[in-house]
Amino acid sequence: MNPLARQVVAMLFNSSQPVAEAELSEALGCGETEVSQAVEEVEQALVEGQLGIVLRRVAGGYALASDPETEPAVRRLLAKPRTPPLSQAQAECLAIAAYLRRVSRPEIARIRGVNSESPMATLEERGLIEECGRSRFGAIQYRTTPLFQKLFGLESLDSLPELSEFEPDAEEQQELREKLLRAGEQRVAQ
Amino acid sequence: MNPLARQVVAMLFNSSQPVAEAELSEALGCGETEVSQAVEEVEQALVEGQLGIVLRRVAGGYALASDPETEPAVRRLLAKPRTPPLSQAQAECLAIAAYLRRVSRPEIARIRGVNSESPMATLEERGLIEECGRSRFGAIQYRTTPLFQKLFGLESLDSLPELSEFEPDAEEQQELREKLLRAGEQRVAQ
Amino acid sequence: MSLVDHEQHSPEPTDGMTALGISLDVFEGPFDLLVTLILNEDIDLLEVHLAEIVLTYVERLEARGELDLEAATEFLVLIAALLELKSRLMLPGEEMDGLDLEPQEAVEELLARMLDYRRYRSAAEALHELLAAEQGYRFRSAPLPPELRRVALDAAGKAYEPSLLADAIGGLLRTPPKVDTSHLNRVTVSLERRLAHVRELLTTRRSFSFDEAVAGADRMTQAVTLFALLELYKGGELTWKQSEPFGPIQIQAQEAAR
Repeated sequence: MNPLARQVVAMLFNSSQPVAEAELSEALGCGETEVSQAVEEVEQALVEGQLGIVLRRVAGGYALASDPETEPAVRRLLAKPRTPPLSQAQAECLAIAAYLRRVSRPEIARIRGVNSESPMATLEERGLIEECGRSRFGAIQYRTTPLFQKLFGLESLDSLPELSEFEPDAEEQQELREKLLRAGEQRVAQ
Repeated sequence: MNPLARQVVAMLFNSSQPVAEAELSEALGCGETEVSQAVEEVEQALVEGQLGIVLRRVAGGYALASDPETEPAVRRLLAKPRTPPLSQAQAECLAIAAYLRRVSRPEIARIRGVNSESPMATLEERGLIEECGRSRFGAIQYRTTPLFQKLFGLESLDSLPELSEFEPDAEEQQELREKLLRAGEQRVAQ
Repeated sequence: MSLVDHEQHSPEPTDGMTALGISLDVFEGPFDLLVTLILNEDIDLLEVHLAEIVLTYVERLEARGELDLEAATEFLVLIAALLELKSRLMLPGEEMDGLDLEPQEAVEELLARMLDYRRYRSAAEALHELLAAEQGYRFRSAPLPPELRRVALDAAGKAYEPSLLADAIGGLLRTPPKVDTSHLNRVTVSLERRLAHVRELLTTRRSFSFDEAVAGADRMTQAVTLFALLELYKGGELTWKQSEPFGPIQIQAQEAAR
């Protein structure tokens, strides 16, 4: 690998965020063409099945990552399969996503009456919810994941506990959604 | 690189701490001999001036680090030095803690002849020393941390140069002795 | 001499002996420098009043009301070293016999301490060099990729009770009861009770003064009583008059309205 490529590897190695080509070019003090060539050289050297590390082109630039084939070993060494107790906020967000099947952040905020960015981010990071397209208003929608079902011991979302205890009529998701939104608005109005 | 070596690279890449050979061996599910061979293969592939990343033996394990030749470019990208420098007082406290293995603040004060609360607090804050119980007189004892070994490139505390290497030479000692005696005589003469 | 260790890179000292603030302004630095300076007569230890340092320290300790054992020990170690040094310097050679220390021995002991410090000072220099040489090796510090921070799907087992979801959604479906704020501002005076009290007076006494109505009551009760009187005045149940500002208020039942 030539010196420019080595420097690219080192820069990506030390950066926890993807690095844009322009940033590489500025730090190296050379033109974009040379950087592109260097990146290409790195990409060829760090191809899957070669060194255990690969070059990824991601939004925002380039990043190094471990080769997917090594994941089981890395997981055995480092992954701490933690399932810490859910906070009230997390449980509420998760319940809304599970019972309504799909929900956007603004809807969750309206139902809960508070901004719910932080519990949603945690749930997403723990792999309990995931994005699933956009609503007709353009808001990102979320749904629960297969991992969620496993961690709650559910065969499907239909095996969620009945809500009859709380709301005998709310069988349909649409109806439930409206009730939740009404209750949320009343709470905020108080 | 063979699969075992690739997995070693990936594990070290993802680990924020140096990884001991036994840990590698356990995660890979193979014997120490095979791990040693794999590590050696990694070390040869990641020799300085090759890929921009090198293998380091530090703090009782292995870690990946960027090649020093790439440091100027990395520093331009990240805009900060790796470790802020130590003050003289901090370095002295750190040396005493490293050579004595465990030491209390009063002991350090006795050796340095000055109060050492402030440099010790800074070293602790920077994660270079940590508390390790109390002496039999009840004073809190401190020792250096694995981070200290990592940042100073030490495989273990035994890789520090022998303290006897820092023995002032005979001439210097004699000079000091004479100076002390002379001063004593001056006092007596007064 | 200053017992304060002036650290350029460290945060403000917050506790312990660094707060002692003795400033003799003649010395600041490590042990062998102190010894050397004293022996070279750059600082005259005989002019350094150690007793004053001790007194200042004890006073400070008293003012603080608590003993930081660690800092106290550090102080004792240092003051003891200074006392020892000073006593040796003050005693002429012949009188050293009393201390069972030959001048030669005293010199050797001081020398040993100086050499000890010098070894660590050199070791510190070596550490500086070591660190400088290592500056080029940067270690990666990035969080684990998300897929490694969560449980693998195949390895996942049941960890949570589904009922916690039902409870959460159930809670959201209910409009919570009105928030009870009584603990925030405990109202101990009730207007109704004061109204009843005034009406009672109106019935039994027909006429009474405000002071009588609030005899022995606190300010809050007085205010609420005034409010009750206003309420009854508005309803035509009473009339009242005050002949001069801040003078007594006389209350009279209003026959017609009753």
